[in-house]
Amino acid sequence: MMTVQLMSYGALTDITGANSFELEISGEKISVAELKLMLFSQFPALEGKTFRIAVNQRFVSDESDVKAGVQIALMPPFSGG
Amino acid sequence: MMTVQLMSYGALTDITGANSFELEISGEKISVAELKLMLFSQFPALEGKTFRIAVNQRFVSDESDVKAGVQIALMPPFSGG
Amino acid sequence: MEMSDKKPKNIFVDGPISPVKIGDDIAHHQKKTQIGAHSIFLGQVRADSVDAKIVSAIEYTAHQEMALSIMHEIREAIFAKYPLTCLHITHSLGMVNVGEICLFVFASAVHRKEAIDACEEVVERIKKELPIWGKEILEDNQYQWKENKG
Amino acid sequence: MEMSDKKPKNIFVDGPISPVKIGDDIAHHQKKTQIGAHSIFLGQVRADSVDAKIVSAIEYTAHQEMALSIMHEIREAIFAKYPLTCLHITHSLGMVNVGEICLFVFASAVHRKEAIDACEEVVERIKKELPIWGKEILEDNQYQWKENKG
Repeated sequence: MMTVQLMSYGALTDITGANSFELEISGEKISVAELKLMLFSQFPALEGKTFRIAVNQRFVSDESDVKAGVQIALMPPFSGG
Repeated sequence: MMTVQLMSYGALTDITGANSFELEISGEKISVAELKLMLFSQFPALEGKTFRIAVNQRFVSDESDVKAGVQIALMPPFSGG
Repeated sequence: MEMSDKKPKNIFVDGPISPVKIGDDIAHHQKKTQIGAHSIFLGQVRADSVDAKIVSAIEYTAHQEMALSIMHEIREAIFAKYPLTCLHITHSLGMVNVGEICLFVFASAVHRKEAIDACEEVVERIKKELPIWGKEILEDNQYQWKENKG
Repeated sequence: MEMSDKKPKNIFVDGPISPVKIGDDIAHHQKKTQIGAHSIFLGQVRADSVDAKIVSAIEYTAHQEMALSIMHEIREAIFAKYPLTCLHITHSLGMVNVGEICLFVFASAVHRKEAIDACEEVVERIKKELPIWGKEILEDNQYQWKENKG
């Protein structure tokens, strides 16, 4: 069992309800792809959205690992400036 | 006999000595090319310089006419900004 | 040429960027007498209409740590590419009303070409690469998340 | 889009352009809420060295009437080419000391691309087309006539 911290930004906060939340995951690590499936199951509206995932402030691909204690950011397309 | 008004600008004022001066010309009109020759004879240092001539605020070519009463501007390359 | 610093600089300010601050920043560059050209970009919040409602403000949020770290990389790349004298970036967080300034990019160089090209490239990269989001505030407590166009 | 005026506008001011005036001009655009982007170019007098002597100031002269009439044509062409909200040009005449500002080009538009491209094109055309001359003042009452590089 492990806990990961998630932050959601921009339009995604309308879906996750909070900017910051935790997710409990069985096992010691999962892939980003598996994490996404968990998120889609918890927040079905996420599935249609374009967003990128950063783990500990680095953008990652679906094959990357997510381990206990990391910080995960869910980021929709940027709109600064 | 006719009189034309000349204005010189930038580095050319170092050669003509004054910003504004008059030139007396025999006849009723001359070409810009002829005017240049008169200027080179009066101010020999002008001959090596790059400059454009405007008559009544319009750039003219060597074939244009210069008539009595016009204002002639002698303009070296611009260096504004 | 001044090298960019090693540590990420803060770029964020709360609320709008004041025109007086912009004038002051320009004045502070008068002692840098090697500078021949400044190129400045200002983003101003526009009264766009969204479904017949008018935008009255944009509320900006950011992943601040990531934004500063990415901005630092952009600075390094820009200083490596262009012989700039200096480069200053300011971006608003929180509420910025229509007509107010939310982005200030200020590039200075010996010659104009470098200042102009660097300023434009920094603006493009900020819009594309910095994790910042704008929430367009409409009438009646409604809102819409802003989307940057290519 | 605002059309440019029919009569040539003055662009000349005596002496340097004050950073406070620049800040004020920016502030005055906050009520134009259709603007999304400002692009500003500032020319600053540089302490160049000429034959081991340092430039301390530039004295600007112009064929003012011709310059205003050519600037008017440039404005018309720029407004025809780019959808600008507004365009303001200020150029110094007379003495401008090192570190002070001698040229201020201020282009505003709904979107950034137009403001940036128009500002750059105006700067290039001003340098190439306006009959303005700079006399670089050196030490010991010496001087050299400035030459713009391509």
